[in-house]
Amino acid sequence: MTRRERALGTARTGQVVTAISLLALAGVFVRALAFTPVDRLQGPAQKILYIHAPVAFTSLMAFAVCGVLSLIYLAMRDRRLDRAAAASAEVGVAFSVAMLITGPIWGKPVWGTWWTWDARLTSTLFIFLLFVGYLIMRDAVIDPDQRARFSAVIGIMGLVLVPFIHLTVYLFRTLHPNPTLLKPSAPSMPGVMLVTLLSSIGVFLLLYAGFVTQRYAVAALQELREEEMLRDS
Amino acid sequence: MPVADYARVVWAIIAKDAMVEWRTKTAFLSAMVFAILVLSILFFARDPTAVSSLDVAPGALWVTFTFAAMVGLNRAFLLERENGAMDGMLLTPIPRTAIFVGKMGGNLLFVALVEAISIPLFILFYNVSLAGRLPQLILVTAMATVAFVAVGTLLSAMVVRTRFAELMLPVLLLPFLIPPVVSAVQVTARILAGRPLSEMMPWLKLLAGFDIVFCVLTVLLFEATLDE
Amino acid sequence: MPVADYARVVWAIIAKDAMVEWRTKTAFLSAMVFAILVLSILFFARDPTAVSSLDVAPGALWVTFTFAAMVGLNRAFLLERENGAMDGMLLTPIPRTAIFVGKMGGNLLFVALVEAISIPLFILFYNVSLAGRLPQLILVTAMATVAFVAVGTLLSAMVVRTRFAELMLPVLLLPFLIPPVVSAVQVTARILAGRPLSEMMPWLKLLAGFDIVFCVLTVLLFEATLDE
Amino acid sequence: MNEPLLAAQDVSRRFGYRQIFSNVTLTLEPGEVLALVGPNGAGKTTLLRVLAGLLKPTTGSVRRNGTIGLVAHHSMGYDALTARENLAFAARLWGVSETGRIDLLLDRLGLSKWGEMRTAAFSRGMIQRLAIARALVHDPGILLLDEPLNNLDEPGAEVVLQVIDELAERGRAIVVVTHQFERIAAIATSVGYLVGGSLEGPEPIDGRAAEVVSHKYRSLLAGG
Amino acid sequence: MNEPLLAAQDVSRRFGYRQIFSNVTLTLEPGEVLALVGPNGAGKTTLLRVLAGLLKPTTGSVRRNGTIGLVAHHSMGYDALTARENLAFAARLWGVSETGRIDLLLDRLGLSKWGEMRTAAFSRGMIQRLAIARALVHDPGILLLDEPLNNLDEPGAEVVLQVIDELAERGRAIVVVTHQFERIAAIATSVGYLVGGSLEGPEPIDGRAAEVVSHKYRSLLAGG
Ligand code: HEM
Ligand SMILES: Nc1ncnc2c1ncn2[C@@H]1O[C@H](COP(=O)(O)OP(=O)(O)OP(=O)(O)O)[C@@H](O)[C@H]1O
Ligand SMILES: Nc1ncnc2c1ncn2[C@@H]1O[C@H](COP(=O)(O)OP(=O)(O)OP(=O)(O)O)[C@@H](O)[C@H]1O
Ligand SMILES: [Mg+2]
Ligand SMILES: [Mg+2]
Repeated sequence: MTRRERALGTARTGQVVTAISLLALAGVFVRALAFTPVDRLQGPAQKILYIHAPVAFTSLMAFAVCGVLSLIYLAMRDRRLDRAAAASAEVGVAFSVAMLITGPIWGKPVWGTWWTWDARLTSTLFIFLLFVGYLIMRDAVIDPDQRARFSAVIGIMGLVLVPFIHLTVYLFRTLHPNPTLLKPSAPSMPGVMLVTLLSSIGVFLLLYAGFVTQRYAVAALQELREEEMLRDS
Repeated sequence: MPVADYARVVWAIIAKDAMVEWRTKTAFLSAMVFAILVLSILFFARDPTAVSSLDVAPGALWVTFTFAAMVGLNRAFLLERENGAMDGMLLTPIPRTAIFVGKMGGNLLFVALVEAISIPLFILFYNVSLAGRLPQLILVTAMATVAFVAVGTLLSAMVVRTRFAELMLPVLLLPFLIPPVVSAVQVTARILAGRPLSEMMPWLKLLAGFDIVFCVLTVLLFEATLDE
Repeated sequence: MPVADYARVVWAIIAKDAMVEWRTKTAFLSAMVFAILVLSILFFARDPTAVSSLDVAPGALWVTFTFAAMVGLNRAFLLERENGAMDGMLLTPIPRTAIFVGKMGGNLLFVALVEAISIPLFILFYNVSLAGRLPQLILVTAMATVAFVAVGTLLSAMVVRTRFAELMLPVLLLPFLIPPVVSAVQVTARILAGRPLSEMMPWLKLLAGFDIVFCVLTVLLFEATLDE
Repeated sequence: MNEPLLAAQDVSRRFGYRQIFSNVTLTLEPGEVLALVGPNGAGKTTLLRVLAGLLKPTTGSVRRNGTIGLVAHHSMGYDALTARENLAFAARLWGVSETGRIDLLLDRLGLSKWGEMRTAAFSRGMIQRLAIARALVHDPGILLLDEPLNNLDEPGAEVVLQVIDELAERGRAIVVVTHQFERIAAIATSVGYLVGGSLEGPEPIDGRAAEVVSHKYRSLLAGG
Repeated sequence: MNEPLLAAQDVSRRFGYRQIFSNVTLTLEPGEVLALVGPNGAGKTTLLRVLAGLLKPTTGSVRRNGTIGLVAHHSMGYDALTARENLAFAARLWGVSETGRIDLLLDRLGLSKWGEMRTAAFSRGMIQRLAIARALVHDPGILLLDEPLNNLDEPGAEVVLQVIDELAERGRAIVVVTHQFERIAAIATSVGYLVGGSLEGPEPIDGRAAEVVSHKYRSLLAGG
């Protein structure tokens, strides 16, 4: 199998995974809107949770994946790792945008303000900006090897920075709900809602996988095409 | 390489940077002007009937330091790029980390000088009294400065090689400034208010942790920015 | 030189600067990230128990603008110095003032871009409500920006040409930056506090006078900075 | 047509308190190619910049009856722009209509296949070629070349010599600074020696060989 | 002594997706002076940087048995420092004891009277002389020269040729990139042609004249 065929195969896998997860997403939406009770305190606005929380969780995970892949890249110097790290960062940034849009939409009715400098909001904002910086940097470096090295350095530094930002802004804590899911005691949420939320998270993780696979394949194909152009000239 | 030789090389780089800066004085004067400008903008920006100058003082001080450092960092690596001078260093048998430590030392010197001049100006402008608490202020300043100079030196080493990228240094560096600058502001506010040391401890611990982690990390990562 | 030709040349210079900037493909994004970061550093650089965010808002806005302008100005003339590109312009028969106006136009564009992005973010982050007073804010921003970009462009042009002026730039620049920036801060604070126009008039008059005098003066003086 | 294209009268230039040269007088007639020689640090570049109008002479005056094209030690280009964009910018400043001319120049200087590449990635010789193209963009009346053969390979140097010949034939005036004596006889119609702060000549060199120029130059050096 | 000073094995280098050269193999024996020729943009500077260790080869390997001295297209100096300070800085990084050596080099390269001047005010030729002095400060085992005669006047070029001879005699190895064929026979013991992305040679040139090199080069150009 040629590299081109393999890349095309990867792209197709990505498309299939994406298609499946989009279907599942529709299912989750139906369940969220029609078969999950309306929150007593917040009213229908609370429905945003089923997008907002999964999208937020997935994007943070995407950045973590990018950081870890960067670390491995520096050790092994395999171009594929760089490609995967970049794909993860890009999808993470896209999901972050979704988080940063759904959050304020939710915040306005519930908190009465679009934005507040609470610890979790702020730290996510900075992490988001850090990875926007990562993508800007990638754009500004022409040589692929140099780009990979520089990106890896920023990815690793970002990974290390996250806990520090978290600690820092925690002292400004205010409104945002504390984790209801990932905490030492049992989840504090009605069972029906919890199931909807968990399945939504599952679906978004699948969507993430689909996007990253496709993005990775596109990068591989681009590289191939440029190499072919090189050989022709 | 024996420690004495290592130190000698680091010192040679610092001395060279200091000499270049001394000859031109541009970066230093720009940083000072910027410091004065920021101190006065923030001084005049407050509504004097609502906010006392003492309350905005810690923020003013740290914003000043942060941006002055940015000016210095940017310049330090531009200098090496101008005639490809970095190549001259890379050809020699000195360890890569010595180059990093040397450049970082030069930057520290630069920022420390700007700070040393800003602090009296700040005391004058904002009419704060520091009786006996100056050592504390110097300590926290030193801790925070080391943190952001370490990260800034590494990032400017990369940014400088992406050409036309002066904006990118702030874009990449600012997220890394949040923990040290916020901690420093918090500690400074408590120092100025005469609070006990115990109230500052969590922040100081955070700062110390940041310093240790990032000093080690940046030295380790520097080499990865070089080998082309 | 006919006005149309003059405008064409000015435009060519602005377009070239914009193209160089655009080549990073990220000028806009960088400007945005930059603004957010500066605004938030200033937000966190205050003691939350003592100062409300609204009180530091005008200062934050103007520190952001000043810093952005400094970065932009610096960059714009470094570009001309790098390969002696300025010589290429000076050899052509275009009037010297057109070069100045072109460079100033490029700088204004850059700073205006950062400002256009910063203002909405500023409103969002600092939770200020500007109902109906946005035009006032834009007006004062424009007035102050023109003032310091004009002076900054002239002075940075001097830096490029003569080695001696390198020393003087920041020192000269400071006294010229303080009046427009401080006026702007004062006006902004009053706009945000919803004060009547009459309270801002003295500052606005100062700004307007400064603009007129210095735009004319810098255009006239530019030629003098060139002939060595 | 008998009006000289460029006339420098008793020109001198100082930097700070250092006198670089004084009492330089020269005229350039249409069709003249003046070779300017002199040791490193003699002031050749400085003189060229004075002739171009980029530096004011400390005393004396320069009259120019044509546009200036200058190839200097630095490229005068923008690294972030492509070769074509750099030329287009120069053309717009000179008020020259662009396309045909730029393609022609790129082709002439062997840059056609590099036209769309940012000059940041150019090799030194490619940068030099671009600088030459840039100086020619407005078909200058007076062409000033500061060591134009630097970094050029054989075919590139050949092109420069041809361009000089053509321009001279079309009544332009050219000044070439060079250290390569063996080329001078082939290029120039006159030679000026800038040694010890003053200009000896210009004097015609038609028919005389490189050795003659080189010999005179050495004797001046020894004398100064 | 029979160990080569430098050995490059199957070296290739890409920038982005452009292959600059591939399968370059060469060794430098003590006393060897290799002239490297090739058209503009062929990759000579890139190859020199790979040999110096400033660029990693994309594939292949380079072994060095000596310190590197490099004269590049850029000066590697600091404009704000004087010539002497620039050399002193280089000497300190190389761990060379300074004073005597620096005076010697300044003198050798005709910079004695400019030693205390900031290099910002240097002429191009003076900068080139300083770059050469800098490359010699630690008496390198392998000297890589990228068009070292650029901007140099006759006496300056003479000094460079002498330096090359002396170093070769003392068992150093030298690579010279140049476009001046007429000099090659006088300088070099072997020549390599970098044309069309691969290296032809190196082959000995003792006794052969410039015309031979030039002729072979032209035929390679036509063939590629
Ligand atoms: C304004 C911007 C907002 C941002 C940037 C933001 C960010 C985040 C982030 C980063 C998470 C963490 C996901 C995880 O760690 O698993 C999260 C989860 C969550 N957010 Fe927001 N949020 C915003 C607004 C809101 C608002 C207005 C509400 C509702 C009052 C809200 C409710 C929640 C809930 C309930 C979770 C799930 C908590 C959990 O189970 O861990 N968020 N959000
Ligand atoms: N950083 C870079 N990025 C991309 N391409 C580059 C880079 N540096 C050089 N190149 C390309 O590599 C090729 C070889 O460049 P190099 O400078 O090695 O040529 P050279 O043989 O030294 O030419 P010259 O005689 O003009 O100095 C050129 O085509 C150039 O465009
Ligand atoms: N900006 C300056 N300030 C002070 N001195 C200068 C400046 N520019 C040039 N000089 C001095 O003027 C003298 C002549 O310099 P110039 O560049 O004209 O020499 P040149 O004849 O072109 O030499 P080369 O052959 O090396 O290029 C030199 O000694 C140099 O030090
Ligand atoms: Mg010269
Ligand atoms: Mg080269």
